[in-house]
Amino acid sequence: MARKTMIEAIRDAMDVMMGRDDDVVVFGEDVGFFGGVFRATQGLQAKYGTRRCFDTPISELGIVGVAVGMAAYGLRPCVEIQFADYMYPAYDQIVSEAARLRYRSNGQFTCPLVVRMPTGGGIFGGQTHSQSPEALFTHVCGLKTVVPSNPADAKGLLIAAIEDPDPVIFLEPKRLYNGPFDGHHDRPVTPWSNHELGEVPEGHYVVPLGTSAIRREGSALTILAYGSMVHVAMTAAAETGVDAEIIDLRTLLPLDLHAIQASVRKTGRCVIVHEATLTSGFGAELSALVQETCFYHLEAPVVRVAGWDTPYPHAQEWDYFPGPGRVGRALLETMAA
Amino acid sequence: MARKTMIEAIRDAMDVMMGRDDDVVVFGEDVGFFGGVFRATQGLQAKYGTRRCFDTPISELGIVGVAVGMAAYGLRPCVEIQFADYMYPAYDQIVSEAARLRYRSNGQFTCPLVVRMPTGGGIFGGQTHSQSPEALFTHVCGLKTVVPSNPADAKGLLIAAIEDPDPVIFLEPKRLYNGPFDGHHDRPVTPWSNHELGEVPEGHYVVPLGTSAIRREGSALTILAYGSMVHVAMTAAAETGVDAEIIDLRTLLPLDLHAIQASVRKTGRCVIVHEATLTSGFGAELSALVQETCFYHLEAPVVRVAGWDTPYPHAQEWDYFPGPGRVGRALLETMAA
Amino acid sequence: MTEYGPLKLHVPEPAVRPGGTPDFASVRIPRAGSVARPPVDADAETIRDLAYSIIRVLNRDGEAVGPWAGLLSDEALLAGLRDMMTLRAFDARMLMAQRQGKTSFYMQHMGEEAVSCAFRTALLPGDMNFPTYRQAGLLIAAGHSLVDMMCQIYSNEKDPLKGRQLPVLYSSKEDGFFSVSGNLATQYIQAVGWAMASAIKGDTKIAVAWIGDGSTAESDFHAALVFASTYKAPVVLNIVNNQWAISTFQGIARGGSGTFAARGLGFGIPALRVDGNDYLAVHAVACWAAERARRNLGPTLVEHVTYRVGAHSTSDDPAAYRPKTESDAWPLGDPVIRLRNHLTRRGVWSEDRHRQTEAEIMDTIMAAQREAESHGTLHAGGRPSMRDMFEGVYAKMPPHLRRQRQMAGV
Amino acid sequence: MTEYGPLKLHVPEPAVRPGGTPDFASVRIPRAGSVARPPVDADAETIRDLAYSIIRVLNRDGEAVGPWAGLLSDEALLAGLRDMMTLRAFDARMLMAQRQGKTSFYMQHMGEEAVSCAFRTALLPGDMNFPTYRQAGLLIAAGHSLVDMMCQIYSNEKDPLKGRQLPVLYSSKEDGFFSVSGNLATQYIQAVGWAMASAIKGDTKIAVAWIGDGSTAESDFHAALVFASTYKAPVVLNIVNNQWAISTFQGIARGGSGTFAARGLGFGIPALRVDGNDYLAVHAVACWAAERARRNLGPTLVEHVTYRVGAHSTSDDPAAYRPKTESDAWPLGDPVIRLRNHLTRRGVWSEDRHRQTEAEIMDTIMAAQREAESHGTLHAGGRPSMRDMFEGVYAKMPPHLRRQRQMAGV
Ligand SMILES: Cc1ncc(C[n+]2csc(CCOP(=O)(O)OP(=O)(O)O)c2C)c(N)n1
Ligand SMILES: Cc1ncc(C[n+]2csc(CCOP(=O)(O)OP(=O)(O)O)c2C)c(N)n1
Ligand SMILES: [Mg+2]
Ligand SMILES: [Mg+2]
Repeated sequence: MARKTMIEAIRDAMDVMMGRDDDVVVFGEDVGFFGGVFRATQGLQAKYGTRRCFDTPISELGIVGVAVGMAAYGLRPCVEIQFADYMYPAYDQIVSEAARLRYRSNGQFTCPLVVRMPTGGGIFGGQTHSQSPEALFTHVCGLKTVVPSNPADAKGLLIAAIEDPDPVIFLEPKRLYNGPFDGHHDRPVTPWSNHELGEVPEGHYVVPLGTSAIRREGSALTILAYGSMVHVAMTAAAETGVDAEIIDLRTLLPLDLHAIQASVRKTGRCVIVHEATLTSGFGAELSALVQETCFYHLEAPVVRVAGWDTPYPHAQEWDYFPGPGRVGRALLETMAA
Repeated sequence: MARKTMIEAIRDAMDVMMGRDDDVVVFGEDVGFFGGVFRATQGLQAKYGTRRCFDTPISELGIVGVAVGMAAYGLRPCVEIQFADYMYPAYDQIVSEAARLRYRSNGQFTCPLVVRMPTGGGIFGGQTHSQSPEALFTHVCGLKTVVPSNPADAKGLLIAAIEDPDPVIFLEPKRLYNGPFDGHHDRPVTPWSNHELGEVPEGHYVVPLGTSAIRREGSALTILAYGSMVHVAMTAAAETGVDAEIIDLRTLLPLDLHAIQASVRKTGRCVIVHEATLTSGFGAELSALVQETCFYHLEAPVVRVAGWDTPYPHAQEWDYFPGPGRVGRALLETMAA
Repeated sequence: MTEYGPLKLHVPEPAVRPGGTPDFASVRIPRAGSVARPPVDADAETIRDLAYSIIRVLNRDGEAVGPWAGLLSDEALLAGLRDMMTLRAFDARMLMAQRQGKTSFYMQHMGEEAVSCAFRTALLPGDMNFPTYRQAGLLIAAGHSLVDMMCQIYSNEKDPLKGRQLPVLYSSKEDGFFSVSGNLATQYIQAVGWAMASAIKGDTKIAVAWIGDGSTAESDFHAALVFASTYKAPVVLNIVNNQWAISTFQGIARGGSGTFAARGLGFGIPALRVDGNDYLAVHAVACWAAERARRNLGPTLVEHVTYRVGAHSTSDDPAAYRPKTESDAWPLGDPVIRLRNHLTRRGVWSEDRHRQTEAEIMDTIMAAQREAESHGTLHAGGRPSMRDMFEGVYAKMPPHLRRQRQMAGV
Repeated sequence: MTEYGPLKLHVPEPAVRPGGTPDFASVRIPRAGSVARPPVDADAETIRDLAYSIIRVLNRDGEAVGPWAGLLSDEALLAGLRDMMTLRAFDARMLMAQRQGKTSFYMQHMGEEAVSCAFRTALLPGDMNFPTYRQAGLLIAAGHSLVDMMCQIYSNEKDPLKGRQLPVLYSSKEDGFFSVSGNLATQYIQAVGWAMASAIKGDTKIAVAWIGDGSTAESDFHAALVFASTYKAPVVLNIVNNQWAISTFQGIARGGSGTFAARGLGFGIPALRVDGNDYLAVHAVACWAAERARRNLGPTLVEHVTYRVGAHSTSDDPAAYRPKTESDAWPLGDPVIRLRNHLTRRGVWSEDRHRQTEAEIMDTIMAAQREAESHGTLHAGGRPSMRDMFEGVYAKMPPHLRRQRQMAGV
């Protein structure tokens, strides 16, 4: 085992799978020779050749469109969209094609495809390098949606995604690439090498899609979070002293509803945190599910803390980002309710 | 006043606005000479000329993309996407451009644009002529989303949408074009000429965006619905005898939260109905909001009745459509809870 | 600077509208046999003129002439005629079935039968078509089960797609027919990806993409040309220009370019136009383009010039947007009659044989229809189950769908 | 059928990679003055060769030659040189400001200054550019306030865009500069729509669209060509081919076509290539294309052949993907030096004047910078408010946003 950054873990997952399975191919904008703008694919072209890892024209539609065709052929493409903010041109191919191919052809054609994309803010990327569009995928039946929060999970989940027989949207919180950023932007970030979840097993292993992880056990309140918000939640719990149970969802769809239910029934309180804009965000679905399945156990309203319903601004980045301050206040209010 | 079908009411709204304002232009696939596959624009080209109403190439991206440019110029385009299922190629222009132009240019450029599209099933259109993608718009800040349930509203809302200074997504439940279809597919549908909301005022009038309407007053339970589901809900209430208050949301964003809150605080119970797939549908947002704002008044879990999380099937259309049977069961269960 | 007058929006209009007299005088039709046949490895730059002409083999007298002629045996041609006649009869029966309420929707091929029927004969086992809704000839020429096709149209209990798809949106992996999408054009770029996959694996299979004239305006068309051009994908990119896109004449999609084939020129992709109502010409061009793909020479763009004689679908009436007699005026004639005349001229066909074959085909189709209907039609008899609706969204049903299926009581 | 060998995926590669010796031998550069200048109403078919050549005015000796020369006065040329020098100095200062942590991000124009600076001079008040992030020369040549530009870059309290946008994504309705989107290519089709609107209203304003070589692969590019071709929109469609798209060489987007301009041929749109490092040539071609638009003759596609000398942005280092000295080998030289040489040759410029002007410009820019910084930089001093973050999502703030603003306590 070795400590790895999240980017290294993601690269490792692709490397392992390209080594094991000749049908795994990797491509996207700047992904080949350069190794991707975040360097997730660095070295893969040199190791596996241009046939397995290559640069594409700047057409997200084209990237996903050819990937659907390749997947139908029998390959397992794992493609990169440079920023999640640029996935919209590919949205039709994802929603109307990748997600529905198995169903509409009654299984004659399938689409084992992974679409990786960096998400979230915190790098002063402004409104077009900061988005978290997960809810636009969870509404689409036929897709699975994954958001890792640390290197160890990222590798195991990405391997599971590549091996999955159906299309998987793999969202990478870019602010976590180098460390477990908790929203305290004015403090240095611990590198992954100092974090236990930076410990990434060698070789092939899987974190099954649809399983969550409890990051902190607690009895007073349940926090549902994923991606960077897991670390924000950990910090908020520590700073407020609220004995929160923190569930890292890892996969949004399929969702580990059992774990959520068990926790909320125990604590009676629930706070949901995400970085995406509030309205119709994935938090709405979580809130509805918690309320539907734990109604008689709830002692306080289920609360959502999320990005505001504005585009992600450049200068006001830290006013927008739902950091430990805002999450902490929600914890205290929910405890007081 | 005259009785009109919903298609006639929609056409009337465009006609009124084209007559009043030379900047209103109407275009889309088959929209010009033919008058649209649902005939919503019939006669407009003959009346206002090809300069104001014309056919476009089959490119939803192009239709919305040129409309954004025209709106920035100062026109008020009201464009048609032939079926909501075909809006995905235009999604980038809607989300990344139309919705954000005012914000990112600090109001230097704006986008008074209406995108009309027929939604919903019930016409044996299969998975690509039946979708209800409203939640994909309500998650996008900068957009307004409207779903009329009858001719009188459709005209007033569409006029309000065309006059609105910001982009409006106007979703037309196609199964309502000719009558208030309630989900009883085995019975003949009352034509709008026999329905009071088929009474469409002449000339210019507005139904303000963001206002809901109570279709049935009741004290036992609140039903939140929009589009065709309003009529399904009316029927379910009548058939079960549950004294439901039925709120026709009309505008999903901005949402008339006051009316919802007032009703649910009164009844203590809430059932949400929509035709779109359940997970991450707009019902999730409604459920979350009801729970957040009425928690201490709720006597039973807020329940969602929605399309299943599968593509809209062709043969099993009536198994998929959330008709009065399914809604009625939810009413009775919620009353019993 | 000088003064400029007011600008004016140009909106293309068809030559005639309902009530007018059809006129195709502006459509330039070169003589059969007059277009050269370059070697398959010819440089795209040297054959740009093929994008502005029309490759034709059958002349007015029913003779096969010129450098693109001579590729097909009597038997192959007789089979081709039978395929086209079968497709036409199949359409007629299914159109009627739709009118009788046995299904919700149908789309016919009238006038365009040669395109898909002839193209299919240039393909090898393993090749894959990415068709639109108007290429059922690919299935018929492949000998696909008519009963299966009808069961799909009826969405009945034997529907291979379990009632999930709109009628005519067939899928047959076995017969090299990719699942048709209800969304236009999306399959065009997928075909390129499939072809790239074949090249990545070092296989020999090629892909064939299909799109309508109107749909070339969609983004996927551009993406397909970009990717095919960059990676020299072994794919044939077909455009079926049947002059109409529902109510919209082809000038709206084509704009100021002379032809749709010309779209390929900016990508360095060899682009050919072919008489789509000429079985022999379509076959010859298909072989040429497929040969390029198989020899790793890259993509070819083919515009099939034809005419949609019928309505767009059972949902529209063309009399609202074009003269009723426009199809009679179409200068490239009818593909069935033209091949029939050629076979007669070749001495292997006669009025009698034709009538007899027609009757045989009708028998076959009626028998297939009886069998299909024994498994149900859309509103009567056997139907796919509600369970089928929940299956197949994923390989393995996730918990939330299992819960929903339980709620639905199935 | 014969036996076929295994297929192979073709992936284009640049001639050299880091460590190699730069070599542009394969780039065909026609002699200055050698390309004909057709009348603006020439039929697109008759001028197809312009899509494969390069229009050039300045020759090696700094003379302006050929049919595209002679349009600009000494004064105009001197102003042009000053614009380019200003842009270059502005870039240098802002690049340094970014390195000093005064903002998050910057993108420079080094080597491409002539393209936007010269093009701007062909436009009239009311015309609208739909630029990418690499056309700040349009603002500078329009005399736009440098302070405002810097305040946008610093996202400070005087930022005209209130801190909402990434640096360099300017917007100026007044100076005909449409709000730059962070999403590539989206503005290309909007430009066509804006131009159509002008035609619908019978106005005289034209639109100018801008896109990078790499971004021509996006769908919006296709949509723009389709709509511009169909409605003959009064728009100039510019492609700035600076050879690179971040780390990706232009061969990946261009594929098998000879040039990017060639993309226009399939749409019947006149397509020209111009030496993008030649101020006079860019100006002449811009006038020609704008004239076509103003005379209702429709769209023109212009490929500006240039070279991105600097990094893509402050986020990358080109040494990782191309030889360090590649820019020195670029055969079209440096636009500032070339115009300077021409002016010297014309006898209106000197070494001294150049140095003096450089110093003046630097003074102006430093003064602007001081003023801008007095209003704050990204992490220090005045900044846009949190209220600004909630404003302007809609014309009128809807209730849910008011609630959120209250929750945020502002
Ligand atoms: C993305 C998308 N947009 C619109 C439609 C609606 N539609 C179905 S067929 C059609 C016309 C297609 O014309 P063409 O491509 O010429 O094919 P043809 O029907 O003539 O074979 C349209 C607009 C669709 N199915 N998908
Ligand atoms: C839709 C979209 N996809 C990807 C990106 C990321 N991106 C930003 S610039 C760039 C390269 C653009 O290259 P080119 O069009 O040649 O313009 P240049 O930078 O050379 O001026 C890429 C891929 C983006 N901004 N938008
Ligand atoms: Mg057509
Ligand atoms: Mg470039």
